[in-house]
Order: sequence, then C-alpha cells, then structure tokens
Amino acid sequence: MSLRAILSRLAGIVITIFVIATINFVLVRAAPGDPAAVIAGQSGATDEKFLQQVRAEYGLDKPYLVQLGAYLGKVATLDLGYSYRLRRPVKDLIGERLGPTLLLTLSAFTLSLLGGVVFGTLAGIRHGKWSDLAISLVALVLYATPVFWLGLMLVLLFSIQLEWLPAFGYVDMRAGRLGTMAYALDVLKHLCLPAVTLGAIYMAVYARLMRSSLIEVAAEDYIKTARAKGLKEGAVVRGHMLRNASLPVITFAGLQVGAMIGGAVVVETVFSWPGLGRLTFDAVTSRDYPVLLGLFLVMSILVICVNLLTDLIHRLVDPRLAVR
Amino acid sequence: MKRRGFNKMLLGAGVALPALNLFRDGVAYAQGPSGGLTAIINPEPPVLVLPLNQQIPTGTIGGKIYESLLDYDFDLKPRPQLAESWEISEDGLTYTFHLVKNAKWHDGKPFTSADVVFSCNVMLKEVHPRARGVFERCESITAPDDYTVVFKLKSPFGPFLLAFETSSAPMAPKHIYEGTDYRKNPTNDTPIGTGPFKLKEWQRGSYIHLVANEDYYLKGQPALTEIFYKIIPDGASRSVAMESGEAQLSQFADIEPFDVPRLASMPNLKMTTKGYEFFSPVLWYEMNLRKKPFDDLRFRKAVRHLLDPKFIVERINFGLGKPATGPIASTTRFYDPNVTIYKTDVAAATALLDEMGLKPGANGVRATIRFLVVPFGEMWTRLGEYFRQALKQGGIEVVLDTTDPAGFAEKVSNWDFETTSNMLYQNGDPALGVARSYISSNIRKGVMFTNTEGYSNPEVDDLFARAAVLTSDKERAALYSKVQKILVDDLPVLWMTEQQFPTIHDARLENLIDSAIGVNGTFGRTRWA
Amino acid sequence: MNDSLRTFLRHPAGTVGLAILAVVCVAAALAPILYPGSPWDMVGAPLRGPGTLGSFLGTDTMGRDIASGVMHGARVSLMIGIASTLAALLVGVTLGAIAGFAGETIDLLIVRFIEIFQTIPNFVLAILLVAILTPSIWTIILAIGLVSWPPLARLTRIQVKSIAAREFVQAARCQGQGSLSILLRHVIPNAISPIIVTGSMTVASAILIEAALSFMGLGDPNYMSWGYMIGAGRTVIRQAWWASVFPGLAILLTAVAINLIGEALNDALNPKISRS
Amino acid sequence: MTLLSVQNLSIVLPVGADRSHAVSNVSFDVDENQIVCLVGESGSGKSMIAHALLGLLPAGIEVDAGALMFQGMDLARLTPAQKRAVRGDRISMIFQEPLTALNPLKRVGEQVAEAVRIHAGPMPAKAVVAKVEELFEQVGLPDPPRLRRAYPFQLSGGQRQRVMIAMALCNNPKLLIADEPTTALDVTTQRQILDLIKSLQKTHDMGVLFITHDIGVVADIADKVVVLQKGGIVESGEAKTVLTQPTQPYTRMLLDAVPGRGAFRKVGRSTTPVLEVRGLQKRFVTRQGLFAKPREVVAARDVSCQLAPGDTLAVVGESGSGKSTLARILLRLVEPDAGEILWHGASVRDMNRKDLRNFRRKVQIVFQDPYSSLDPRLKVGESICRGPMAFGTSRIEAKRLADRWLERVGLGPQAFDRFPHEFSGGQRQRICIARALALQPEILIADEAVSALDVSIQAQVLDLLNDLKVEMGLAMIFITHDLRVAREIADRVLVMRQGQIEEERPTEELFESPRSDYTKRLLDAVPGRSFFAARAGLGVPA
Repeated sequence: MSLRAILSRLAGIVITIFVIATINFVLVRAAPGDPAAVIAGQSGATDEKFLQQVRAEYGLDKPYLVQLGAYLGKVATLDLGYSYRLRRPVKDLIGERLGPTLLLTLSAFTLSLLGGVVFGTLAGIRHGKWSDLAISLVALVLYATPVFWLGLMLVLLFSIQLEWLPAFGYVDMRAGRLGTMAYALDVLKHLCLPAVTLGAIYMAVYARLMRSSLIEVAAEDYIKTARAKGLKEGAVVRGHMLRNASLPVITFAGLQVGAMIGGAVVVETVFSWPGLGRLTFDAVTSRDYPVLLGLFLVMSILVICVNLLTDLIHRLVDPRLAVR
Repeated sequence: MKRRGFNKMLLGAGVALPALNLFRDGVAYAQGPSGGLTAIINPEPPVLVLPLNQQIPTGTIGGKIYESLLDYDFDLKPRPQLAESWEISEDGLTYTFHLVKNAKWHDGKPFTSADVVFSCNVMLKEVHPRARGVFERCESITAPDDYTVVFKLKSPFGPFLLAFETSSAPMAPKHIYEGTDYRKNPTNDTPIGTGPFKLKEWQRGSYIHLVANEDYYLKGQPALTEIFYKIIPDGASRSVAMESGEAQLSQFADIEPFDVPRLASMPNLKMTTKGYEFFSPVLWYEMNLRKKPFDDLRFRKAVRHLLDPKFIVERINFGLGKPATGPIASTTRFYDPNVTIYKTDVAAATALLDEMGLKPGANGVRATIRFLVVPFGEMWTRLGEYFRQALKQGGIEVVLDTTDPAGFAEKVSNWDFETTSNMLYQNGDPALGVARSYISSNIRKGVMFTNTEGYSNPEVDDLFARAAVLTSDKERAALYSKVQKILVDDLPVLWMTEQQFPTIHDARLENLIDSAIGVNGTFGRTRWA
Repeated sequence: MNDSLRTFLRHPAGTVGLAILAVVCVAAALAPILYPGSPWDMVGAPLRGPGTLGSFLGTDTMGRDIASGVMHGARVSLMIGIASTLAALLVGVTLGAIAGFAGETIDLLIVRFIEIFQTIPNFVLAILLVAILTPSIWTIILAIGLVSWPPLARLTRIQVKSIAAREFVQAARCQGQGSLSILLRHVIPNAISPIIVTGSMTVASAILIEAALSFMGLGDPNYMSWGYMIGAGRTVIRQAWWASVFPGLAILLTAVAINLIGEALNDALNPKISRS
Repeated sequence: MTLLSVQNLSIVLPVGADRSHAVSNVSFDVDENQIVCLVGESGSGKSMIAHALLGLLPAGIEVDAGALMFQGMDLARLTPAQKRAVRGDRISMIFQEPLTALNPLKRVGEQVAEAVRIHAGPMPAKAVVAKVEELFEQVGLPDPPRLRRAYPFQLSGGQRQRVMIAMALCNNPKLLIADEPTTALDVTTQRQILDLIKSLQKTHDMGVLFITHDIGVVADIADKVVVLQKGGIVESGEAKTVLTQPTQPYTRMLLDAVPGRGAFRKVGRSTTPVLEVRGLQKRFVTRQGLFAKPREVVAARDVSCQLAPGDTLAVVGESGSGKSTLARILLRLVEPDAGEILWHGASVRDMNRKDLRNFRRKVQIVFQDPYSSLDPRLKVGESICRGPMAFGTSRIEAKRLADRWLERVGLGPQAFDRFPHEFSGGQRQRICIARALALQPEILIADEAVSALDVSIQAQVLDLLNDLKVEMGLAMIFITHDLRVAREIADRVLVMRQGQIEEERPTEELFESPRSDYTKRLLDAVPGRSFFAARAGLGVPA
C-alpha cells in the first residue's frame, strides 16, 4: 500500500468519524427532555439553582451549534465528556467495558468465521448430498432464530438442565485469587454461552455464503485446470477453492461487524456480560447523553477498525488488492 | 421438561459434547463460605458515597461503609450506633448525643463531633434534600466537646429521632469534604466512612468488593471477612445466582416476585420479609387531579371499585404484600384500620360513571385515558397491564405509554401524565414519609416524590402540620387517624398494597436482619453458622 | 413471469415456506374470531401448562392465554415486518436508484452516506431511535425502516449501475428515449428482482429486530407481540417454559418461512436458472 | 502409431437439455507427433469430447457409450485415482480463457510447480524452481525468475497462455489437448501461441488434439481435421484433403463462410462527409480515493476521420486500442476531452438535448453482445417500437414499422410478441439491426456486431448488412478486431493502436501494400491467410 493510499484511507476514516459524531450529536440532542433535569433527578436534589448549575457545567445553556463545536473539539482530543448519572468520565466507563465486549465480539467473530467457513465448505463440497442438506437446514433455522431466544434456550440447556456452564456474568469473582490461569479459564467458561449465542447466527450466515461461494468457485476454469493437473480432490479444495471462496465471506464479515455489535447488546443483556452493549442499554434507558455519544463513537470506530482489519486480511489473501 | 428428558433429547440429537465435561468439575458454585459473603446488587450504584446519593443500591452498600448516629429495631425504636446514648429535653427542643469514643474513619483519622456538625449542618444540607428538610428545623447544631453534639430545634418535631438512619443522615468526614466541591471530590471513588466494611475494589459492571474494617470500634465486629456485591442486571440471572449458591443474599426487588416462593422453598435458602419496617412502602395508582375526569371524586371511586388489591398481591406480587387500606402502612406507627373500605364492585363503578354522565359509546367505551407505565421492571409493567384490563370491565379504555426512567421522572414531576403508579417509602414516620405526598405545600413542579397528583385540602394540610410538631404519640395518633379517614374518603391516590420485599439468603447466615433497615444495615454482627 | 411462477412452485423450499407463511397469515386473520377480545385478558389461572382445558398453549404469569397471544402477535409481527420493510424499500430504492443513475458526485455522496449508516451498529441505532421517540408501533416501524435501508440502497445502486451499463440501455438512449423513461422502463424493471428478493428477506429481519426491541422492553405496550411475550415469559422460564418457547418458535418459523420464500423467489426471478 | 483412439463415443446430456446427446457415435484417432483439429461451430460438442478425455465433464453429463483408448487403456473406464495419474502427466490440457484458467490468488510459478510435484514425487524445492524456470524459458516467457513470482493478473493474456502451456508441458505429456487456446487472444498473440504450440509439438513429439471454431487456424496448424456438427462427425481426414477438397456441403459452407476472400470493394468517390471527426482526445481517469494516484488509460489521441454517405469505414484494432470508445464518443455516450465531431458541419458536442436526440436518431448503433443489447423483459417488437414512438410515431404506425423490419431482417412479424431469450444469437443480432434501422438512420455504427457469432451466422449477418446498406444508402462505421471482416465489408480501413491511428487507407491498398509495420504484423497474423489466399488463387468457387 502506497503512502498516498494510506493517507487517503486515513482521511476517509477521519471524515467518517466526524460525520458519525455529528449525526450522533444531532440525534441525541433531538431527544425530548431536559438533560439537566435528568442529572438533577438522579442526584436527588432538584431545585432550579442546581439545574442552572448543571446546565452551565455541561454547556447545555449554549446554542446547539456551540455545543456541537465543543463536542467535536473534544472528540478530536479524545475527550468523551463526563457521565451525569454515573459521575465518571465517559472515557473511563467505556474503557472498563471495552475489554469484555472486545473479548465477546472477537470470539464470536472468530467462531462464526471459522465455523462458517468449515461448515460452508463441508456443505459446498458435498453439494446436494444429505450433509449439505443438513448443514443448510441448520443454517437456515439458525439464521431465523432470535438471538435472545437462542441465548435463553442455551441457558436452559447448558446452565439449568446440564449445569455445565455458568449462565451469566464475566468471571466468578473469587477466581481472581486462584491465579492467572484459573482466572483465564473462568472467563473462558463464562464466555462460552454468550460467544456461541452471538456467533451462531453469523456462523449460519457465513456458512450459507461460503457454501454458495464455494459452489460458484467450483465451477471456475482454474478448478478444472487444477483437476487437469491430476490434483487430488482434497488438494483441489484446499489449494484452490478455499482461499478463493472465502474472499466474499471475509468481505461480508467485515460489513457485518456493525450488526454483530448490535447483537452484542442483546446478548450482553441476556448473559449479564459487563460490556459496551449493556452500558448502551443502561445509557439509553437513563438518557445518559454523554455516555451514549461516546459509546456510539467508540462502537463506530470499533467497526471501522475491524473493517480495516478485514481489509488487511483481504489484502493478504488477495494479491490483486495488495498491489493496487 | 425434566432433566432426564433433556439429556435424552441431547443424546437423541447425537450431540455428544464430552469435551465440555471438563468444565463440569470446575464449576464449583456452591462452595462453602469461608468468612466471605457474596450478595447481589442491582442496579449498579452510580457512586458509593452515601451522603451524595441515596438510591437503593447506594444505601445497601453504603450502609456497610457509612454510618449515622442511630439504628432502629423492628418497632422503629432507636438503638445506639455512632451515638452511644442520647437525651431529649422536656420541651422536646434539645437533643444531646454522646458519641462513641474509639470510632475512626477508614483513613485512620478519628471520628469526632466536628464531623457530625459538619455533616448535619453543612454538607447534608447542600446535597441531601431529605436531610435538609429535617436539619433546617434546627436552630443550631453544636459540639460542646469532641464526643458530644447538641441539636437545638426551632420548634418540637415528633419524629426527629427517626432522622438518624444511615441513608437519611450519613456521616461524612469533615477533613475530606470541607471546602471542596463535594460532587467532584477525588476521593469519591474510594469512599471513606466509619462502617465495619471498607471498599477494596470496584470492578465496574461486574462487582464491588468490600473487606472488613479491622479498626472498627465494636469488638468482634465485623464477623465477615469480606462482602462481594455482584452486579447482575438481569432478573432471571439473579435467580440462577441464588439457586446455584453463587450469591448468598438478595434483597429488595432483586428476585422477581414469581421466583420468590420457589427460591424460598429451597432447603439451602431462607426468606424473610422483615427488615423493611423503616421503609414500609405503599403502592398506589396515581391520577393527575388537575385533569378531567380525574378531578371528579366519583370517577376515582369508580376506578377504585374496578380494582382489586388482592389480584395485585396474588398474581403480580405472588403473595408478597397485603392490601393497603389507606395512606399509612400497617407496619408503621399511627396506622388506623377504621376507614372506608372500597369493595371490588363493577356495578357500583358503572353506577358512578353513569351518574357522571360517562355513558358507553358505540364500542362500549365510556372514556379513554392514558397510563404511564413505570419503567422499573416486570412488576411495574404488569401493574399497567392489570390496570388496563381491570378498567376495561367498567368501559374505561386505557392506553399504555412507555418511557425510560429519566423520562418517567420528568413526566410525573412535571405533571405531564394522566395516570400512573407509584410507591413511596414511609421512612419510619408519617411526618417523614407520608405527609409529603398529600400536603399542598409540597406541590412542587419538577420534583419527584412530592405531591405530584396535585391534591390540596386545607384540613389535611393543617392536620399533618400539627401532628408533626407534637411530641406525645397519643396526641399524634389522634390527628393521624383523622387525616387517614379524610384521605381515604377523598382518594387523592388509589392505595393498593403494602409492598413486602423478600430478603433471600443462605440458610447458614446468622444475624443478618436485625434492624428496621435490614439489608441496609452494617452487617457487623452477621456471620456464618 | 409464468416461467418464474412455475420455477417458484417447483421449488420445494418455496412451497414449504409459502405453506408456513400461509399458516401464520391464517392465524393472524383468525385471531379476532378464535380469540375475540384482547390477548391481554386474564382468562384463567396463571402459569397453567399447555394442553389444559381452554388454553392449549398454556397461560402466562397473569393468566393470559399464550395461544391467543401468539395468534394476535402474528398480526403485530407481520404488520411491523411489512410496514418497516416498505419504509426501508422507499428510502433504499430511491437513494440507490439515484446513486446508480445520477452523476459521479451525487453517487459518491450517497455511497459515503450509505457507508456511514452501515458503520453505525444498526440495532443500537434502532434502540436509540425507539427510546428517544418513545416506544409506539409507529416509532418502531420508523426505527426499523431507518436501520434496514442501507443494504437495499447498496443493492439497488449496484443493480441500477450494472443494468445502466448494459448495451440495451445505451441502445434505448440512442433510440432517443428520455432518461427518466429509461430509468423507469428499462433499468428498474430489470434491476428489481434481486431487490424484491432482498426486500422479502428484510421482512424477516425486521420481524427479528422488532422482537429484540420488544424483548428489551422497547415494544408498544398496547400490542401483544412475540418479542414481548418472550421477554415477559423469560423470567418464568423454569416454571413455565411454554410462555417463551411458543412465541419464540412462532418467530423462528415465520422468519424461516420468509427466508425460504426469498430463496425460492431468488431462483425463480433469476433468469439464469429459470430460463435455462 | 496411434496414440489416442476415440471409438464410437457418445456423451449423454441431462434430461431437459435441447438434445439428448452432446456427442454421438464419434470416432477418430490421434497419432503420435500429429496435430488433429476438431473444428465446429458452437454447440457442435467439440469441447465435450476434450473434457471427456480427461474425465472433466460437468456433473450430470456422462460418457454413455464408446471407448477412449489411450496407450492401451480406456480413459472412460479408469478409477478416479488412475484418472488423476494420467491427468497432467501423460495427457495435459490447456483452456480457452487463460485468465480464468489460472488461480488468481496463487503465483504462476507455484501453480506450475504444483503440476510438477504431483507427478514427479518428492523433489527438492530448488529442483522444482529450476524446472519451472526452464519450462518458462521453453515457452518463451521473458525473465523466468521474476515472472515465476508474478500473479496471473500481472501478466498479459499471451503470457498467461504461455504459463498454461508450460504447466501442460511440465511432465512431457504424450498428448496435449488444447481447447480453443487462442480464441480469447488478440490476433498477433494468437499467431505467437499457435507457432509456439506447433514448435513444441515438434520438439516434444507430442500428439495434439486442437479444438477450434476457426477454420483459418485449422489451415495453419492441422495435420488432420475432424469436422463436427451438432455432436456428430461430418467429415474427417488429412487436413490438406479436407480443406482443399471438402466432400460435405457443411465443410464447404464453413470454408466459404470465412470472410474477407472476395473482391475488394470499390472505393466510392468522396463527397461531402456526413460525419467528420477532428483531433479527438480522450483519457479515462479512475480516481482511487482522495489522495491516491489516479489511473489513466488513453483511449483516443488526436483521432481524426470522416465518413461520406454510403461509405463504409472499418475501424480495426486489438483489444484496448480505443476503437469501441471511438464509437461511443461519436454518439456522445462518452464525452471526449477535446476535439470536434461535425454532423453535416454542425458540432455534435455543442448540441442541445433536442438536437442531440435528432442526431442520435440519424446515427444508430448495433452492439457486440446480442445477449445484453436487448432488454430481456421487453417483447422484441416492443424494443423496436420504442424508438420511432419516442419520435412521435403512433403506436399503430410503429408496430407496422416493426413488423416490416422484422420481416426484412428475416424473422417475420410473428417474432414481434416473443422475448429475446427465445432467439439465437444471430437472430438477436438481426433484431438489433431492425431496431436500429427502424429509425431510418443515415449512419449505422456496428460495434463488433458479428464477433460473437458463429462463422456461418456471421456471413449471413454480414450479407444482410451489406444488402441493407446498399438499399438504404447507409454510411457505416464497422468496428472489428477481425481484419477478415473488415476486408469483407469496408471501403476504407482505419487501423488503431493504443488510441492512435496507425494508418487509414482504402481497403485494397491496405491489404495489398500495408505501410505501417503494425498493420503488416496484423495481416501476417490472420489465421489461414496463406491458405485462403492460395484457395482464392486456385479459383475455388466462392
């Protein structure tokens, strides 16, 4: 990638971030209700004097444009403001929750991508056979399953009936004392159900995509060439089909990251996972504007980052992009 | 579905997951207590500095870190806490408290009368609306020596001794807060109190870890080595936590009512509804009396006849609570059962509506009203749904509106609603927790938990005012009886039930609930059997 | 078109999908007849299991009939699914068509706009919109419509662009036909079938989004919807699995049916398959 | 000695196809050190035979009778493992599309190395590399060490095909199957590849089964010819015999249909031009992003030419020469960067919307791809009607017009209510012509209008165009990559290369005494040129 290309890419990202920041700001300010009253109401003291003080403190008494300008300026300096309700800097709040969400979404992302590619490949190379039918059917059903319901059913099965896995939470708080390994293992145990829940639906999506992509690739001339060379079927699949067929899956997966983070909100709610998703829901229900603004921005940046990552993977896999 | 059924299904589907068995032994939730307690907290408190915030979870955890001068038994009789003893002057105007001598703040500084004066006279007056209401009645608050505090009242105030509950008047360290912006004090993240537990770690969104305060002024306290408050925002997960033993204590509305009987019947768990006497919440349906047709007593009576408190107790609260007869809860002082009793009676209701001229329209609807659903959980949603279905029998159509907590507070406090439901704590005394909902001087736009329905009756105002300043319980009781009769006849709100909260805990926990504030208490004596 | 219909009907998945959807539609249509009155009515004892007299899918915590709720819920889900898809189509197809057919600058602007909307996590945006505008059936439709249009716009743009580059469009231009007439008579009709397919699938995803919103307590409290039922039933899942399992199955079946139909439509409308 | 003997081969098609067998009862031999050409038009089943040999038939299509004897074994009856052992080792194959035949994500050297390793067994990496570079050397690829590391998209079409050949040669196959290996290439490249295959065949003593639709190619390389039509053999035998003394009418027709053998056209006296182009410039710039370097392709550099009434100008060039862009610029479907287009002296570039419509009405175009140039959702009659109706003709009148034109292009009015997919490629191209002519244009631009058609159909369409031209006094711009077609139809020929005019001359002059080296190379590369020249010289009846 040339310097120019990198610069162009960065400029695009910066513009996107600022546009998103502006949209978020306008959207949230359009909400009915006086944020000052919200702060005051939550703190327990409600008199006009205090309201005024809060308004002044957060610049709520200034015109919208000034507020927007101030907000954008703060965003540029990575200052995401201060939570009225939780009395803490938004940056800290998000910082604390970022880890669990990254862990959840990245595990689910990896799981769905790997699972999708594997199952999609199985179905694709056995195109029309019963195993294809079975995988396609499961994928179809999973794809249509409400993610929260799936989570509930998994809890019912694995936590309540079988008692194999914890139903909720991030880590058993006593695990920390047993050493890093035990702690990590405990987190992993807690991660299983949420990650599977979140990943399963996307796994279905990617499996379907991989399957059709593989069937399409199988009809390509270079597969005929590979066969004409005398390659074994397995080598044809491994050496010539997989990489080519996974390209559209990678592209699509990059596009789905935003949706996945949306899914994380529901999954984190069902499993009490202390991540950005839960924070979002709490912030929406309590109209915690600065937190919302910060969350939207961070989530969008997260999506942009993962997009960049998938782009990079794409470049690694596809030499045609690397050279350009 | 039975466990066996599930297992069979799993095998039938050919899903063998032997690898997952590895985890099975690792999940040792029901591990024996080792001096520590794991409790549930919900929602996550915004801060733990009790003087700055009095939401329920802040009170529950803050009650371990902070203390006030007094504690109360189940009959709301004061007991010593930071005050060893106290005297009241004959005229009821001077209260003298003698403080414990060996109390220390968590940072090692001694606790003295200067801290009490600072808290009651300066800090709480600024940041704590309820405390301000009480301490503004004081002419002076002085400290003759390091361990004595004298409160001089402008006029007698019957329930003054009830004002020293932990959440109502938490003591704040003068050396930390004096002269600072309280809300932005950097130590707010590491609260400093005098209580038997100190904050060790707060893993936001996950848990709050308290450890025993070794310098606590009472010998042998605390008995527990640490308390984990696990933040579990999801109701079903909270039940699972209790069931699995991962958590050993839940309080207030942590466990959804329908789950309470099941958990209560589990052999390793115990349930009690004691320890909420100080709060004694009463649940009611509220109508905006400024709007038609709610200003018409006949309409309110008609609606009251359509509602059945027993249904709420049985179906919505699953037996937790009992029908309320009037504004004062039967668990507090001055309750009078001899008031008008409204029966559930559709015919009576329709007769009243007919009398008002509210005749059924072509579709059988007499009137359409809106109901603001309280956004605090399942129970509140069900209350709205029940209200709608109950009023339908009388031909009143109810449209439900939903909103978020902030929007709810804003709408109700700004009188922008038709009907809603609400529940208020009585805080130990009618003068502290009941009068505020009915006296006309407390019609304050923009402020929650005031006389938001807009009820105004000079006689009621007068009775409440007089009862507050009397010191004789007998005289006060007479006035409160009178006010209860008037209110029940006037129906400013439709009282439904006296709510009971279940405290569910590990059966091996001892001395857990021993005061009128129960789970908000210090837990200094709580220990494992 | 007849070919397409034949291909569609020959498609087993399409027939199964149609059959399931027909059942759902019949349930929706018959709900007020089989269960007159409101699904909120408390008709019996609470938490009665399925198969008991008078409530064959059981009752919930307040004694409301699950079967009645599922049937009435079908009306709400279908209504919201279709209405919000139409809203998304309106925005998406219009923007996509303009981007695909207009000049480079407008195209670039619209593409950027679409990209930005795709970057925002869409369910979170839906939550935000509904919460801000307060939950009601209209705000839910609006919110779902507003978060569902970008893929449709993208698809429309690509379709329109590729059709517009085809030689028959250039031929039409050379024949002297006007731009608007070319867009409406040649480009859109040829671009429309994948949009119809994606649109039909959007109905399924709209139903899922609505369910998730209701589940999180952001539904219209005056309409009994499947998501609400799961949300309300979830807390009693050990005592009354039927309260959340049946509405969940209803969502699942409906979404599966719509996706099956979409796939069959895809095959039927795809000239490569139907005409070879 | 016979290397391959195809005996009574039949290949069955799945139910529902347009015929029951792709190939039936086909027999022929390929000897060692011999090039056998399978020649036939589309649908003749020639590729199926090639694929059947290597067991690469698509799913659902199977050999149901006959034997494919190769070195004593029947290829049709091998186990999968045996098949793999033969493939790429003793028999190898090259395909039509060198771009799609190579895996786009793998370095070409690696793809060849793979073929080496499969059959040679374990080998040191260095030896494989050496082998690959040697093969690259053999097939005439420049700088093998560098090219070995290139990806397919970095190579030209000819280079890719050389890689394919290298891959095919790596295990010294006895038999090479070449399935239309030059069809997708430019004519000069085609010549090089043909020469390469021929020389390699000699040096490696291979048998080659060469599949092609172009009888010119056959004339250049074949030792033996097998003519196929609709899955059956029409005629086969020694190339010389079959080509010079065809016994079957179909073979004769194939030979006669090859364009560009008749007398040259007489150049009309130049009158005032209807259309004149001066100094046309066009660069395509694709912007990659805000700061990225834009990519640039020159499509026209100072292009000037003119067209008189009744004149036919052929624009000839290889792919990327800018000839199609020229057509689109003329119609203002693409805006040029600079230059003038004059229509009866009026500047087309300055025309307003109304004038432009009227101009376009007079200048109609027929496109290359008959499949994408008709709206698949419109009845063909409707497609024709739309034009006149756009200029105010009533529907009834337009329909009458359409019927007449459908009749005129040989389809008949009953075609009016049918959809494009019901027609063959040649028929569609007739419909396109009808659509263009229904507007009574003065100029007809044919953009590769016959390139996608089989040679027999091509001849018919060229005849039709010729007739119509004379009938209507049309001026025509004929854009083609095929010099033979240009010679057949044009009065004058304009040769383009990389957006520039190489030379513009009357057809006869250009063919008889080309001036530019490039034109000479183009002419030399025309397949079967000498054979057809000789054939014309021999006075074989046309």
